[in-house]
Amino acid sequence: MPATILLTVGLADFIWIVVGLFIMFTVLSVVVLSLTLLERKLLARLQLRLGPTRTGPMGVMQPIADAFKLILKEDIIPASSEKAIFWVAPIIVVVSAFMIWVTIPGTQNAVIQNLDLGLFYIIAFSVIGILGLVLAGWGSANKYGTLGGLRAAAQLISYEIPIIMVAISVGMLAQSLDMREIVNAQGSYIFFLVQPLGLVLFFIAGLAEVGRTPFDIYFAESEIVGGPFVEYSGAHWSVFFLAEYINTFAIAALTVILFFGGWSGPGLSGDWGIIWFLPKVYLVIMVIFWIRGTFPRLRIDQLMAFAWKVMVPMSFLSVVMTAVYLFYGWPAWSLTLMSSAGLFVVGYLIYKRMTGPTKLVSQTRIRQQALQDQRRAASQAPAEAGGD
Amino acid sequence: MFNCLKGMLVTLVSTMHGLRQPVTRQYPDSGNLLGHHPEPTPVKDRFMGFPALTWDEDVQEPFCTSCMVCIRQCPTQCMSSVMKDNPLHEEGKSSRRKIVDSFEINLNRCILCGICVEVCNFDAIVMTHEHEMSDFSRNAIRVDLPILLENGLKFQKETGWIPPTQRAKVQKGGDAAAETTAAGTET
Amino acid sequence: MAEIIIGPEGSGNQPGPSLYDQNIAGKMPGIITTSTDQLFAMARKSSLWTLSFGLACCAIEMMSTYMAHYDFDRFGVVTWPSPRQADVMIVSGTVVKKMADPIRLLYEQMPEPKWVIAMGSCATNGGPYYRSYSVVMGVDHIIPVDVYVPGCPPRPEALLYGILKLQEKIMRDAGKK
Amino acid sequence: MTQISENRTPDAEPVEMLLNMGPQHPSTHGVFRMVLWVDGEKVVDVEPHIGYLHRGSEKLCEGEQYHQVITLFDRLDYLANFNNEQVYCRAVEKLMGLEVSERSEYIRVILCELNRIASHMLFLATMGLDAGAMTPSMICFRGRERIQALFESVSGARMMHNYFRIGGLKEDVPDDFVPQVRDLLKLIKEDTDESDRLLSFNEIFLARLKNIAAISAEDAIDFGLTGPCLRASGVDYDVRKAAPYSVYDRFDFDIPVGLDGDCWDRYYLRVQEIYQSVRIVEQALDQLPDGEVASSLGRRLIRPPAGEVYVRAENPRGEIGVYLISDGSDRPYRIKVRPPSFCNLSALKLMMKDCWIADAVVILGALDIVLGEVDR
Amino acid sequence: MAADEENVEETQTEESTASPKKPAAAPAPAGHGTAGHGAEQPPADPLAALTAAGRELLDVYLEVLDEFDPQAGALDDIPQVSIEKQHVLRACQLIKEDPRIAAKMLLCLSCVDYTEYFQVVYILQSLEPERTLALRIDVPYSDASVPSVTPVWRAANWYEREAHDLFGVDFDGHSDLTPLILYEGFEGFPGRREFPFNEYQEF
Repeated sequence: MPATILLTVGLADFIWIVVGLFIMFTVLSVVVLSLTLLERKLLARLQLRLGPTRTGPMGVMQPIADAFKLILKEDIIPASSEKAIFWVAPIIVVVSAFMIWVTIPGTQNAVIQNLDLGLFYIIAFSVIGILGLVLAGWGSANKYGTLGGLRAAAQLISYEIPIIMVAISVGMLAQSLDMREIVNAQGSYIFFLVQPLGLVLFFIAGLAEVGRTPFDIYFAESEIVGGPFVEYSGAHWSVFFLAEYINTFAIAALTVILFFGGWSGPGLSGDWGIIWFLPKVYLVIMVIFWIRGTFPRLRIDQLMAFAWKVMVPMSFLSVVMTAVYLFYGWPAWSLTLMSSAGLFVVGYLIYKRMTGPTKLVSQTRIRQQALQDQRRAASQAPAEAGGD
Repeated sequence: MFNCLKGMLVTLVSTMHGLRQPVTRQYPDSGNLLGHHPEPTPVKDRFMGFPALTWDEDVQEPFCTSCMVCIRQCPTQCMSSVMKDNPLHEEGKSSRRKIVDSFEINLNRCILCGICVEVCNFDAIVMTHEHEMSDFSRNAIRVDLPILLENGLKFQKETGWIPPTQRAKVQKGGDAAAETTAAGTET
Repeated sequence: MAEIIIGPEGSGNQPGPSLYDQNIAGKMPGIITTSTDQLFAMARKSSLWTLSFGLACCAIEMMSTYMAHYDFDRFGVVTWPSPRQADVMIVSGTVVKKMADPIRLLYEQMPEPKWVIAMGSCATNGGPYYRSYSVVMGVDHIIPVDVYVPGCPPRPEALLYGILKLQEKIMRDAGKK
Repeated sequence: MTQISENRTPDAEPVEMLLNMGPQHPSTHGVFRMVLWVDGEKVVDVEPHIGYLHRGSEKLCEGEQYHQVITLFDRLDYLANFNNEQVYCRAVEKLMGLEVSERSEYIRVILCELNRIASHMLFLATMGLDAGAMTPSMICFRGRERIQALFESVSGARMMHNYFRIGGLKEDVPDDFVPQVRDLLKLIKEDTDESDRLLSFNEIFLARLKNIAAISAEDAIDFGLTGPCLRASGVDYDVRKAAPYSVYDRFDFDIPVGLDGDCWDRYYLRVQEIYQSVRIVEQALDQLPDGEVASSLGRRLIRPPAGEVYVRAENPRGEIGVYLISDGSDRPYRIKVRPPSFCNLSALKLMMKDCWIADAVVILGALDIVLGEVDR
Repeated sequence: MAADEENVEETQTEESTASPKKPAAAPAPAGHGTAGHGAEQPPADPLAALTAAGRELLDVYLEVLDEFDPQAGALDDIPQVSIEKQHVLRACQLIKEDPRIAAKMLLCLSCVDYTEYFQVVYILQSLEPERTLALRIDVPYSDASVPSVTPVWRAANWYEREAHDLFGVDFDGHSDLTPLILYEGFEGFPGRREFPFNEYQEF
């Protein structure tokens, strides 16, 4: 294999790829550590707590301690598990998570291997991770694990479709699937302004894709105690953990690249754009954590219904709108208008879907009020009669 | 939808609020760190920690006469004691004929119910504010007379403890003194 | 309760050095071992993940400890639902004979190195239920316990103190080697 | 376990999977075990197993003196300690024909209602956790922590108070009790409001809870459900109103009643009950008389006359009943507790008909069981 | 000093009289009609604690259960009726269905061991109007079986299983009497009076 790669890419490129992969691995590990700390600190603040404070100053060493401990932990392979699958599953998950990053650019040049079909490649690889989750659930010979794996398969594949559709519409806008081109195409206006619908769909589907609340169904702790990861311990488990955070970071980075102009921003040019890029990404991630700190979890059937009845049609609509806009060459604000209208439709659909119970509640309350009034009247009447 | 956003607003507001004031108390630390609530929650005055025996400062002996009331009334039977003749009584210094010779409480078993304090006729046992007594072995927290007295003395000093029966007398005496100063104090 | 684990004399039921620690120690050359052991112990003590596992009354105080006012997270203590990812098992409450086997199973499912905290007088030695026909007189009849937290139930501060004690023990054990 | 597997043969189509939840499971609220037969994600049948916290309290009570039994009652329903103490003390008082002073009755009511609030707050917290939301639990525990601090300043213990005595109280409340409670009530209202805004009408939460495990009033009565679970089904039955005990007849408060009998009704009813309890406490504080609180029995050993008595009270979880038989000695001859959660839990099989696995967790959470009381 | 000494003695005498002793004879079950009381007690009216409404209810109650030879009584202030155990199922159905009582709810099913016989006490509740009743049956040790009332109230299911666990009373017609709260393989019936308390052994 290496020989063929050498033949195609040449020695210098090959060395750059190896070095780049190494750099990527290091950077991503640091990012994951920072994310775990950020998550714990931010969640703590959302919950009126302090978060880790006792490991290092302000608890900054906490993720490092966690990482050390996890690596040193005994790694149990349950006797009844399919050992090969049990071993391979985390690797599949984490490799697919890392592979996405090969082509996600940090700035114009900070990318390991830019691909012309970058977006396509990313979406293709993100699906592979699902396989790992299913295998992990099944291989650990645990019923919770199996359930979690099946949930993961159902959930992730369903939400893959809106992601693809939105990505296509963005690709159409930029007339390219190359990530750098997409960012460069946002020179005059960022795509969020013309495609708010796309952003909302992409963000929701992205949340589901990385299994963040309210879509953390496949490892729901209070239901199936960790789902596919239930039997994993030590280093194996930390690999899943790593993959989860890398995916979160990837979704945030993609959101920024596709809709918020990536590293482009006023005042900075060239590779200094990373100073715009990272804060944007971290802001998106903080929104993800904020949502995590607020919402309860959906149920699997509600989740699937939401995917197929709201997300998929609306993402098709977004593609169609973009196509119409491009075909007729309308001005940019027309797409903004259309997209906003679409967003409104989404909002209305969600409202319709989700307010069913609210309506029930309000009906109940009205009936309840009537009943209580009636009761009070009944209880007062004899008292008055007695008084008379 | 609206309520979801309202919920997000609630968490955001609590964050903003929280940036100024998380409710967390930093338990073992006694300082700094963003200046938030440096001190751990203080125990309340009435807090019932682990029991200890009190020390009679006037006579320099324990209050306890080892009358076994608390031992029999303890729901978990975590105490035991031995009685002896009081040498100080023979010398005429003390009013107690009998005195505690050894006393043992298995604090691991204690359920902090306070019944022993309530039934004690001699104000000899108190619930201190001590509650952090974790240890590595099962019977390490089985305390005997010297430690009990030490804990009790610490508690007495910290809180300015007055024996409950005397407290009542002091109050009554105070009232009586305020009302009729001429009247002599009766024992 | 067929068998009772009895630890070394005089130390209650303390677990001996785990096999896993011995393996690591064996692979490392002498001088490095000491310092790395210390380092590992620091990592371990700062990241004690507990098994979320409430038995009885003490579980409520344990929950209080996790919550905002006391915030176990400050110590790096977070809770995981699966025993496979846990380091510490806080046995909080009365251990009933019917529950003894599951507890033991859970303990065995936890990966090394692992610790147990017996919280409250019931878990230590039966507490107010010492005369009951169905209560195990202390969880150390079933599994080895590292730290005993007395109280019924212990205040959250007492539990935090227990965690500090456990950290102390982890460091001490690492220094011994 | 053997008989479980015999019940279901794998010949039947579709093959159901047996899923064991508990005794250690994050959402079983202690040590409760349920065996679910699931068809994919659907729950086909459920078999609850209790007894993982059976401590033999009823038997132990026979070996304890009357005042020692209070400590055991504290630990029955460990979320409603004051309520348990109160019902036991009332049982013995009724047996002995004791009169309790006005002031101690009022203080008992205040503390019981505060304990009800604390218990309901824990319920809101765990309900949020079961549904997957973490923040409400923190907010509710903040309120609970405040109540517990008050309890500590009154009784000396955060949970196991041992404060009520047969015929009165252990000692009078501290001097600043009334202003302290008034301040506390404001904070409680704030906390409840905040948690309510955050969770109650959240659409996802509603979608998870509304129309789940709805049971009719007839079923609820037949299963002996009491407390919020019964009232959620629309039955206006609360012992505090139906057979007023203590001084509950002097307060003006409403009994919130649900209509659909589903999980959301059970949840929201408890939120409303917090406000009603706050009302009761406010009134009780206004009316709080002066007087002696200590038990007239002093330190004397308690020996009720031979006889038997059944006393009921409204606990946070439902109606608790104490059936006490005395033979004239210093220890009770038999104490039988009618635990509210025990009956509420026995209807689990009915409630979990045709639900999803995720619902099973929520249904159990909405029942608000306390295993210490179920198993005793 | 004398006061202290006195105190000691006082407590000790108090204690000595308070020493735990098992009742030589079981206390007379309060519900056994007029003649059921022990000789040492003054022949008080067992219905004394009943209110007027309670007496009224008791009359209705007796009338409903007329065919089973009921014996009137009172559980403190709760009207109570004792019947023979074989009629209990039919009686319960009557109590539940008769509109004059309509005890729709089974509050409590308690089993009491009087060392010579068991008593099973059903405490029942009707909601509209709010009234509480008690039904009591005697069960001899030799033949400890009672007809199950699960067909009447489903709430009885777990209560009966529990009583079966703790007292060894069989409930005929109960669908599933597997141990509910005790583990499988537990020997003896811990609820019974003769079941000993554990003696604690320090480790």
